[in-house]
Amino acid sequence: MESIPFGLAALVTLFSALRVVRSPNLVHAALWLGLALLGTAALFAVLGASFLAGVQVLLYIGGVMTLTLVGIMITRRHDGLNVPAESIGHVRAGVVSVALFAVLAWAISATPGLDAAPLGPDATTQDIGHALVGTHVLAFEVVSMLLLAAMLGAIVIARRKDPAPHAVTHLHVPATAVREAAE
Amino acid sequence: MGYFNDTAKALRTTMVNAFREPVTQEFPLVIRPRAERFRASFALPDDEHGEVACIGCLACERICPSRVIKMKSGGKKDSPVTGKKRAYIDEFVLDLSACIGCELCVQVCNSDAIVMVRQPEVPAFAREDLVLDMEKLRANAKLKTASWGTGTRLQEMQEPPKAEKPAVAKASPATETAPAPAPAKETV
Amino acid sequence: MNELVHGALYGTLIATAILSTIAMGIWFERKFAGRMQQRLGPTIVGPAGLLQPFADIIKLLQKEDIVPRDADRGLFDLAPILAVVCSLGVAAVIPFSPSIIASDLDVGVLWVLGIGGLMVIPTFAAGWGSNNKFALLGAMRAIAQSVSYGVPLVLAVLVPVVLSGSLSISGIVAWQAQHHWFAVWPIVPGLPAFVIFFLAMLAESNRIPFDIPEAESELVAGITTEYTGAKFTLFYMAEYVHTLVGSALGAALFFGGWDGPFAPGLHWMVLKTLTLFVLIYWVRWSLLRFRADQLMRLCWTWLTPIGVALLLVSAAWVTFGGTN
Amino acid sequence: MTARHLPLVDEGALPYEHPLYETLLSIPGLSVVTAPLDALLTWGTKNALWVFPMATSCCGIELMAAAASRVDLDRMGTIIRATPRQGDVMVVAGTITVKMAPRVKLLWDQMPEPKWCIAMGSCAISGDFYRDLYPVVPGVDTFMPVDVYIPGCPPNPEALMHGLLRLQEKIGLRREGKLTQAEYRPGLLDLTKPRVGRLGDVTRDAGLSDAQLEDVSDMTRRDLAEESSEIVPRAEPVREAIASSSQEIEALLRDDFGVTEFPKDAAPLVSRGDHRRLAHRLRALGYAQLIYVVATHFPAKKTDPERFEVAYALRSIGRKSTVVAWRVALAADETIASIVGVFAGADWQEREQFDLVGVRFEGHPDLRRILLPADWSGHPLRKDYAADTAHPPWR
Repeated sequence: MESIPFGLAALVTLFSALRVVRSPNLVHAALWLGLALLGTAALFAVLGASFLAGVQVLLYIGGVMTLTLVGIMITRRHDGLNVPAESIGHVRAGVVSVALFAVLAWAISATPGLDAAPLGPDATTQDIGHALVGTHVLAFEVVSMLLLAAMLGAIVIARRKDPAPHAVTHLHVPATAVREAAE
Repeated sequence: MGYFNDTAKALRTTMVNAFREPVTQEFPLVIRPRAERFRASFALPDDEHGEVACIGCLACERICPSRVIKMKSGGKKDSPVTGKKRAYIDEFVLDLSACIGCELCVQVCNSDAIVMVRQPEVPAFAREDLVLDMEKLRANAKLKTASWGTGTRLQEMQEPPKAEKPAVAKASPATETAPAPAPAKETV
Repeated sequence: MNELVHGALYGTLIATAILSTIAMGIWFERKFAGRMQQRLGPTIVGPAGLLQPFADIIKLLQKEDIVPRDADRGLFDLAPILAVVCSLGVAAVIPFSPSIIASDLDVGVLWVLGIGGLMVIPTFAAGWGSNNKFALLGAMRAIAQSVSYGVPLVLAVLVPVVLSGSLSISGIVAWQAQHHWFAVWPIVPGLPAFVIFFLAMLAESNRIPFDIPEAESELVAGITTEYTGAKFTLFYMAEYVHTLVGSALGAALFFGGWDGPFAPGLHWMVLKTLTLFVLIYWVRWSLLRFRADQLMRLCWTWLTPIGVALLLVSAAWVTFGGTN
Repeated sequence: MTARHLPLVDEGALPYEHPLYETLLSIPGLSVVTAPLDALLTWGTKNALWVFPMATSCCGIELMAAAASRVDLDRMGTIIRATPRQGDVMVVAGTITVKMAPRVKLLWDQMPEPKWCIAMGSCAISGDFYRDLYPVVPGVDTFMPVDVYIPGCPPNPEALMHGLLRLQEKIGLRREGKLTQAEYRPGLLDLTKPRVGRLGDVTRDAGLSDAQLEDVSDMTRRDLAEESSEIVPRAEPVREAIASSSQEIEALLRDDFGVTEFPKDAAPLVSRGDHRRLAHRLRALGYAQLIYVVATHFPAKKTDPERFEVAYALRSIGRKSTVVAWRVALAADETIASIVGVFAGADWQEREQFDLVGVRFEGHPDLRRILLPADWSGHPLRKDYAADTAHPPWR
């Protein structure tokens, strides 16, 4: 009974993930990515991790998606957004994907405690909170420092002055005009 | 800080307005009072004998800047009412669709035979409906209120003061001291 | 299974109630705007113009459906539906009384923020899919705007979360019913947080003074420039639904939701929601539009730091000051 | 009586040939259901007429006033939408010129059905007293259907509301299948009839086909596409120089430019070769603002051949602003040096003079027509230009 919503969500996620890769239109790809992320959130919700689902929607769709769209809007010409979707190395990519899948599957199946009873659906939020600032506080802080460093780095890169600043072009006067005016 | 003050002021203004009496006049039910000289359409009034006053002198047709007036003179006939000989018109057409309401036709009419009326024509479904023929113009004279301006009034109003010119020219102030009365403005 | 039936029943009821309220909301707005400009507003269609929104909708549904030749057909058609879905979706977790709630999610606040944040996607899809420069400019502005107002919105909403210690909206309301409304006490993080929330919500539902994506005097009709008839109706409705649901959210998070003396909870919730709704329209017909950069400056240099400070204050309140 | 002026869309005569419709019609008693439904739909259509304003001149002000508090179009559910996609009624308020007309038609075509048009004021109805002028369209009904004509110059806000009420009346009449047009009375309209037939006329001039209108818009579109990418260098702002007195200017003109005559009632004549140099010199002296470039055509007389004169005026900006002006005389086939390189503001002004008078400016970066459509023949401000020179499709 529970596997039907799960399967549906998984199908939607897979299909839209495929469209993200195959879509020739960058904007379409971005929007399909949104659906794929939403599908992931639905998977979380189906599995009872409603906090993760909420965070997924909030951060990935609300934040990452929006930033992706901003990126597309401010960097691309808007009249022709088509990019070639054909990948150059199907075979190599396929091999890498299969290998990755194998490794992940092995790692998951080898994890001990898979047979344990699932966590109750209630109180996940509080548990996560306690886990984050209690048990795993060190890891949490390390990740925070990493993110802080990344953010600082991004700011430094973004604010770096261009070595050759552009002249104010609209006031530019050709030398001949000046000479003519002075005569 | 200024922005907050202005925001508060704007909010107060609109809220105060919301409880004021609206200034709207509900048009089809209430007609806003029209000014005395408001003019929207035309009429061909009758003279004192009940005949159409226009004698077909073509003055209005000639002065019209948009050339919207066309008339056909009917020649001189004996009047059936007074028995005297006078000129008549056969046809008088005024195309309201290109009229600019400048009132020049009224102003040049010496017999006050064309006046403007204060009630507008009904917006038409076809351009032809805006062409006023004699029938419609005479009906307008009966149904609608004439505007203040008639040919004689407008001419009188715009004439230069009569007494002063001869007084200056003759240079004999003794004979004509009394200045002419100012042109009558409001006689209605 | 029982929960599912409950959710479906109440969800349908709430959606119907909201949709019929916005019909009256449109009428009310036009009357109210008229009075604020010393006009009468609709008077001719129906008694006191009450039937005006219905005439509008009947007319709009009869209009020809035009899709521009070079438009992105899929996105163009999808956008208005998504807009309505997203704006109605927020209502799912708002408690209208202790029992009237479509789905009492444990993480209701996250749901509200997430679905509310999704509103940018239909806006973008409409703007980009129309293949119209005004619509595209509107979409770009909408995205830039959503990046700016999102942060203060989240910070403001976190204040009641921290104060009540619950992520579920009905939990927050229940906490307020036992203690104080957050807009009243503790007043320092509560009331300023409500102001920030209100401003961010105006920006999220594209209402004046932050209707930058629609800016009629600059962008013709913004993202809806190319929309006709039925699809425009959906956008038009989504806008009002969003405003109404936002008001309900504000009432629930900061004004104690269904809490109130003498009358049953639903009455209080409706009263509070409609008060905020009227407030939004009062602001809409009184103020001028911000420029995009002014909005961004406001959000980043004022609302975000203040929001962070308020969050710290409320954390300190919980830690040191006790709960009442 | 010939039915010359047909209703533009006679809905009663439209063939509904869809089989579903036929089947439905054969169901007895269906009209009991459909009639109230139809009435409801008509009611909705009538009571939510959103206006798409096509306001080009003074009537537009009255249109705005009609939406304001005193008359308040919102009372009858009329609001003003800026996009044609959401308008039901296009209110054409103002003179429509030949260059504007294709745009008006384009916007009209962009409006979704069902749609209506109101011609507000004499200019929209008939072209008013400009209707014989070369650039004016003699009534918008020459190229698009008009449902209601509101006379007046301009009609007051109440008249506009009256027009909208009449439109409601017309919508109702059409639904009931009644004829809404006046009885045609031949001869009445010959008075101000434009020289081409109108869209609703059976006898409509073939010259006014949609294809031709399309051509005109295509032409202007192409015109835009060809816009020159060349950037005119902007001249350097001269701040230090102080404008000279008129004696100094006179001395300058006399000594450096060989001007001998300084007429009392006109600007001095400068030779064609010196003219650009003079502009430079004056700019360096502080005359930084170009006031006008005006060309005049003098037709051939018995004694004089045909010639042109181009007049320029500059102003020095500052507290003691002074003006200096000069003229350049040209023979019929001569060109004049453009001063766009000296004053960027001369760009459009020179284009306008080229467009209307036909003087060619040598060295202008983009000498095209600016006010008239690209396919216009002749230069209308020439004294020998015939006012009724043919311009398709209106004349």
